[in-house]
Amino acid sequence: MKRFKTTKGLIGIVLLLVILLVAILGPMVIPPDAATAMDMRARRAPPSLTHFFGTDQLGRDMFYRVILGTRTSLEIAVSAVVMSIVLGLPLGLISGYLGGLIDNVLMRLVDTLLAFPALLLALTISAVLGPNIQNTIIAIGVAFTPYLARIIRGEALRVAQMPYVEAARSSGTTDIMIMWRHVLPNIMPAVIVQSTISLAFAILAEAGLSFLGLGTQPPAASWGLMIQASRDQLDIAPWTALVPGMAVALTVLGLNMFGDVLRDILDPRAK
Amino acid sequence: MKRRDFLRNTTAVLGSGVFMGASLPSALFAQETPATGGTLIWGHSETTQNLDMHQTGTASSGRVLQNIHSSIVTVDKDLNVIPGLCESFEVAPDGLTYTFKLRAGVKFHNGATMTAADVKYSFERCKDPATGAVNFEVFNNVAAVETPDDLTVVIKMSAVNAPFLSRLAENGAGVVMPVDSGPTQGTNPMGAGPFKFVSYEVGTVVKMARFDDYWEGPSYLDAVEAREITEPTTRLTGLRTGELHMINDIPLDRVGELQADAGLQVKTWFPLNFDFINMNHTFEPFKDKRVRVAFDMIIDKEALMEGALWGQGATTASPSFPTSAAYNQGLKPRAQDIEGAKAMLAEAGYPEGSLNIVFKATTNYPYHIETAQILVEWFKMAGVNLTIEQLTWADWLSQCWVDKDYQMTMMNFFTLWESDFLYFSVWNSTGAFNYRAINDPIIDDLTAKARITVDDAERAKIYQAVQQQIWDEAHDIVLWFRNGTIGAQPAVMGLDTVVHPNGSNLNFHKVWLKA
Amino acid sequence: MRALCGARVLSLGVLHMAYVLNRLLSVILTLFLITLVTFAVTNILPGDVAMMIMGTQSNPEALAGLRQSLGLNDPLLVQYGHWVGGMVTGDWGTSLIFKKPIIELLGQKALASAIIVIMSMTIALALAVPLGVWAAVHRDKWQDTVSSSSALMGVSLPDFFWGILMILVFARWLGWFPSSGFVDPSVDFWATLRHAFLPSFALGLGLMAHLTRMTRSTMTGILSQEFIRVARAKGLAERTVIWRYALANAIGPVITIAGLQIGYLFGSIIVMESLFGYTGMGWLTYQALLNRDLPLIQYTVVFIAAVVMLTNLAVDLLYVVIDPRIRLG
Amino acid sequence: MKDIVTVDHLRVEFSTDDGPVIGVKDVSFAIAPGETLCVVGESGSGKSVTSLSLMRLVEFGGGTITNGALNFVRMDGTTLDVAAASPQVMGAVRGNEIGMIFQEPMTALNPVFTIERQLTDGLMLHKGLSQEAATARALDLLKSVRIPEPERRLKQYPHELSGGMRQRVVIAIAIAMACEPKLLIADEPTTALDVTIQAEILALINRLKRENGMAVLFITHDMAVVAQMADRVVVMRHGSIVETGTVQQIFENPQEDYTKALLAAVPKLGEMKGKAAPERMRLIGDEAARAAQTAPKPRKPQVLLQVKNLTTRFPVKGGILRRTVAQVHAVEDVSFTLNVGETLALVGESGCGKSSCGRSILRLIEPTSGEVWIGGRDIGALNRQDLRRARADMQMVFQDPFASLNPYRRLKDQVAEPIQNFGLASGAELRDWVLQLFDRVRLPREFMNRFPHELSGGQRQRVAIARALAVNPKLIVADEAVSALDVSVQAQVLNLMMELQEDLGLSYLFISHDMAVVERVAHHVGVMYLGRIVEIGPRGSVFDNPSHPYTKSLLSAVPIADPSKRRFAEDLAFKPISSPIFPLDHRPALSVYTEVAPGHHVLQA
Repeated sequence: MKRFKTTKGLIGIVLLLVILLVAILGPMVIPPDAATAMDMRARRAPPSLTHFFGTDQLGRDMFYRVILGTRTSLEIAVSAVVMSIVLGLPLGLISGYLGGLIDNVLMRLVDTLLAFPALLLALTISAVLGPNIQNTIIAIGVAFTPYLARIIRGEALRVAQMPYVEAARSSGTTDIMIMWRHVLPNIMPAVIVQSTISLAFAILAEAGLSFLGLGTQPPAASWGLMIQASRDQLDIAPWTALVPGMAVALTVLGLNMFGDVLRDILDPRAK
Repeated sequence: MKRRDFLRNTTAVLGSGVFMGASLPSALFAQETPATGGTLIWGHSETTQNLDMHQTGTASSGRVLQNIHSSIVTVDKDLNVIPGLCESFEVAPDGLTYTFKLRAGVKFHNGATMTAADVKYSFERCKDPATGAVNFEVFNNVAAVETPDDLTVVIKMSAVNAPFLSRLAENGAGVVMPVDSGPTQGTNPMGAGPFKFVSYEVGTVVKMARFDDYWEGPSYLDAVEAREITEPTTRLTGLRTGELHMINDIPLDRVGELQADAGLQVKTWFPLNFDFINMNHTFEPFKDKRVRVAFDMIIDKEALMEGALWGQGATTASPSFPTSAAYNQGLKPRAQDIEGAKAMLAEAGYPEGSLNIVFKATTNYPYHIETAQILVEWFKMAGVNLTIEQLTWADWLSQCWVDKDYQMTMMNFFTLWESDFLYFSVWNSTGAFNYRAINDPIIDDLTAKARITVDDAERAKIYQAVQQQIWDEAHDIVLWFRNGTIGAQPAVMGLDTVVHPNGSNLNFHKVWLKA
Repeated sequence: MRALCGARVLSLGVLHMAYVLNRLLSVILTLFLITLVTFAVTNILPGDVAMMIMGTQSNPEALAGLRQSLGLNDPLLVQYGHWVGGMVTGDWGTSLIFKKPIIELLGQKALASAIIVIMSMTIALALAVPLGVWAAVHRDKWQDTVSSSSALMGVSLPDFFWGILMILVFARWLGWFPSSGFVDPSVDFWATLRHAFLPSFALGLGLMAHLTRMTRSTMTGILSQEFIRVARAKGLAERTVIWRYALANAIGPVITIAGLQIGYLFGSIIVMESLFGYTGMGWLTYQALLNRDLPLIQYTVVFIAAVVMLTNLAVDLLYVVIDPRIRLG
Repeated sequence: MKDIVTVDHLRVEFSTDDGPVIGVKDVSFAIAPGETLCVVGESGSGKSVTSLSLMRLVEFGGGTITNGALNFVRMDGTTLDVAAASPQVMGAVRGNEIGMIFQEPMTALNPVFTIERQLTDGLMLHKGLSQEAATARALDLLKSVRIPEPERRLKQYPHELSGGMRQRVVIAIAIAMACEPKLLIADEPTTALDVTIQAEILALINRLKRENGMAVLFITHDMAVVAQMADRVVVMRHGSIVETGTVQQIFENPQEDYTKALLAAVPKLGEMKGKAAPERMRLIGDEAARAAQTAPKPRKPQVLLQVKNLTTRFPVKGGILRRTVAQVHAVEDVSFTLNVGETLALVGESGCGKSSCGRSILRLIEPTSGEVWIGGRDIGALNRQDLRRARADMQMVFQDPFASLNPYRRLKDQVAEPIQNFGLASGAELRDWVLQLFDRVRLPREFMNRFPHELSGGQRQRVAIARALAVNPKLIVADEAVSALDVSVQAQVLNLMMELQEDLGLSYLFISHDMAVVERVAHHVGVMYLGRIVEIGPRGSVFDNPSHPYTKSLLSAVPIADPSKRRFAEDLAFKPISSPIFPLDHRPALSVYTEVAPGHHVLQA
């Protein structure tokens, strides 16, 4: 079983490494123009030797676009998830560990955010702050925060009742130190798992947002934007969806497999 | 390398612009006797909103309501104003009095017979700011609507308003509603049109049924169901599976594909609208004519049309209705000359790489986004860095249209054949739609002069001069007329009659379904 | 803490009524917060409905007139007061773009959405539960990977991808289902279901991943419990042990997650409803937002929030029915 | 008589991440009808795997029987090799001819099915009974396991039953199929139960065996239970059999060192009779340590901890506004004193309030009223800051050595934490301090950099003790500190605690349910029942002369690790413990005591 798990983890790590390499090296190896260069003779050309992954509606090479889009997509997704962690972690931790009135107030706030449509949030951010990548990250990050806060609160609540927390308290550890030393490390596995899932959602969220004008601005490439652009041509040029779709799928798969391994790495018990 | 290929090839591939053309089956049976009966299921591309003809500014609602209402005057194929609900009209030589003789025995859907009182009611309702009518300014100079008898309407103007009649023939302003029907028009529209309103399920379907007492004779169809399907792929699928008889607005990139399908009819026509690229004249670089002209020179309009519209349009340098007298035949789009543009920009003080322009495009028109993306490539070659910002329709309207907070953008307008409305409101420095803040004394003079010029030929000349001035100064970069498109099952007959001469409205009065 | 457990069992009856009321109170409090936030946010949004109605025909003069007639010029506090007051008294006003009473619009659209929400959730559960159980039974084996990977596929591609795929495959190529539209169930219930199926199926695929995961992890936990060994020691067939004994315990947490997903679902139906010309709450909210129809935005947002929170409450109560350990006394 | 089960060279392997691990190496034994065979061993000895193999349930845990035969004589007289039987045949055997009881009554029943359903589904499956017949049979079964109000129980769900009743239901399920199941396997059936309930269940198993003539395979780690139940005993260790024999042979004349060590580590209730002071356990191989034990220095009694009228109640919330509608009287008017260098044991069954009492003293939970004086300070009156500082004087050791250490921190950091909290040392000084603590609790120094999971339960408990010792406390509250440990490890930890007490003059508040252990370690004993101390006094006095009825029943229920003193032949029924929840206006009577002997107080009824 372990061998199986290790192989799985290895596949995950390899996948992620390849994706990371593509994100980092892609823009160095491939001229940035390659993603936007158009060829009107070859609009929606199916995959071929000249265009490995075919072309889109403007005759742009999908292979170059998907590779040069990697970095943008990952940057957006990772930043948004990091932002949601930065916001959601303290919220959930404090709420779950301290409980009582603070918990009640914070959770009502989280409920409000949860019930508040992400669409309205995105539209407002786009309209008030303007459509660009930073604001896209804010929109996704803020939208994800309540979910994360909820999950972290649940975990913190569970950990706060563990005897080692009681032991720490009885040996005079302050609440802040208990949260830092005891609660935080023990909720990290849940945070990691949630983050890997959130990353996938964040990549796709960008696709949805570019529908509203937020997200990567064309003609720059990102997976989300490419997926969104495939919407009207799925029946005649399925590769326009499948190419970025597979990129997302592989990333998600890699993250998932890696997530399990990462949990094991972080968990001293599994060493 | 690729870019050069792109340029060469798009020009090579270009065909000639498509005028009105219906690809076959229907033409073969055009002589058949129309059959009565059947319900036409129309896949409508947009959502119908408020059903009050006066309050409706959106094309989607207008497209439907066109079948429910009749207008006092309308236009023929050549865009001449002709009588509608009136038998005749007369304009006093001083241009201050209009007299309409109404048709006798015109029935409204509620069974009432139209009288002058209904006309008076409708016009005054539209004029009243409290109604919130979109076209209320058509009646700006109207001092009084008088009804000497049941079939005569006399309109007194406080000042000459040459375009008044044409404006009445346009969307909405000239429709006649029964007295006191105003409050219910929004939910239960009623007029004297060929179809009666049956029901509207918001966002899903508008149902209309034949009005047997229609003054031009009853329609062939028993009923029309306008199903609202905004997603292009879904609409296409509905047509292909036979769930829909007809769809409007075939995505431009799919027209060729459908035309190739022998089992379907495709009808394209132009102009549906014209598009132009706007430069904000308060933005420092665009104050310099050389920059504007250089920008015009960067763009290859034919290639752009092929790229963004998939060839479904025709380039133009004039926004006038192509068959109208005012259309300046002498104007041609500036040819692409990137080196020349570079030189001109350098001369204006903007050497390569020094101009960074934000191009705001609205997601409401996907082909605007495509246009912008193609522009980015050319502008890059000319050393101008163009960045796209996508805006929702609401944001575009508030940022570009109202607040004039943009550098460069593009927009389309339904091609208005009434020149005064077009040139005065869009290019006169005091024009209501001058969102580029253009301030050109020559245009101001010309457009003012046209208003008081009675002779039609003379007026047309003035407007041609306006077009010349717009082109010379490159106030805006006029791109093209875009095609309108309809796709239909072979059984749908009389498709030629569907499109209103103004290019945007659909009327099903003479459409029929072959068994 | 251990002592408290005893207390719980004893006074369950009291606790439960109180629990329900307490939850209701917090729902109302949250709704109030949402009205505030929504009102504030909608008023920050630039642009207004008058502009949207006029479009490129709008000019300052015309806009002013239309705004007047739409009552957009009242002070904000007055508008908020009107709104909340109207909400409570049932006078929800009229949509500015559709000119229809909001209450009527919401009624129609909520019904349409309810159908696909329920249907998609049913489909998602019908797919996710067996898949998750299968994965749990073969934990850490290839079956587990296949299960989680296929569930992940559902979230790796956006909803509209699955929607369009459904349209192409089942409507265009196979012709089994209509490609679009909504039929009122009072007219033809069978047609309602046929029209709702494809969008529901596409939505279900998106929901599946999380549910599969949840089923797997819950089942994994339950399969290691002593009572499963007891069931096996009784000689029950493995089939019975897993699908009856274990699943009966796993279904509660899975349904709780399903309940939480309702909120997420109300986000995804926006795309799916437009795609299938199946106009429900998602579509209505989207139209309201795009057209800056503030009264409609405010009511749709609060309505959806209320539905989401009440659904979660209902799920919690359902849990009580499923799990006798927390049954009403 | 012919043996009903013959286990022949059983070997079980588990495939794990690190390759195959041997669960059972080589085990052979036989059970005759009507005989109770006890398999005894510490955790990891393979005793449970052996029992699961007999049911072929071991496969569901990833195990495989790789060698040996498990011959079982079926009802029709044929012999079946369980190791080679098909799943279908096993389905017919399991539950039908072999019944099994498991350790955890709380989790052994499916929480979402009624008792009736769980009893009848097997009956309907194996016997083809109709629903009515099965229900009738189920009712008979519940009666035969002596559950009160059996009709009502059928319609109830497991959570509505107490632990003891649940275990009776599990036994009913195990014996459901026939009046005489051929074999009953009981895998640690009473480990999780309170002592009085354990006594009842043991008596029940004895009666059923006697009445039905079935064979019982009894798996346990508890030598006292073995002494009470077994006809014959198999001692297992590391997957192999160490020694087999009749119960008398094993207890009176053990042959193997391991068996001797095991027996030595078990405290026998009553063996401390007449001894004034606590005494360390006799550990084989630890004779030197034992010899080193100096005679306890007579101390001048000096009060360290004084508890006066301590009361702790938990609110039961209800109503819309979450008002308190009732109260759990967890600790009710408890008073006692604890002297420097002495151990006071609080004993009682689960829910009696002994843990809450310990926590209330440390103010880990806030007491409702009462005073707690330590070294002249009223703990109850301290503010947050002072309380934090005062906690240096009083530390706690928890029951679960797995849960009381943070899995994500290195041991040295966990031990150092209290020292850092009070700013007592840092840098090299801190390191030395921690080093000394590791030496003190006899843990190798290289363990400092390890994580908790790398240690065994006993080692972890030593770390917990080191952590408690870190700030030189005067009082240690040990809450079931040795309950989760194997018996030999338990003895070692107990010895360590006693050694520390002698060396450092520590006082222990020793909270435990195990009367035999308490008898060994305590100077004074307080018996708790429903939140009150019902009897308190010097250990000898309380054990020799239990005066409160509850103390008496408690002591009578303790199994004694001596086969000559069997106590559970007849059905037993102790008075069930009532609820500690009272309405808000309930005014409990004050605790009034009668002194029956010097320092020996008994609660007046």
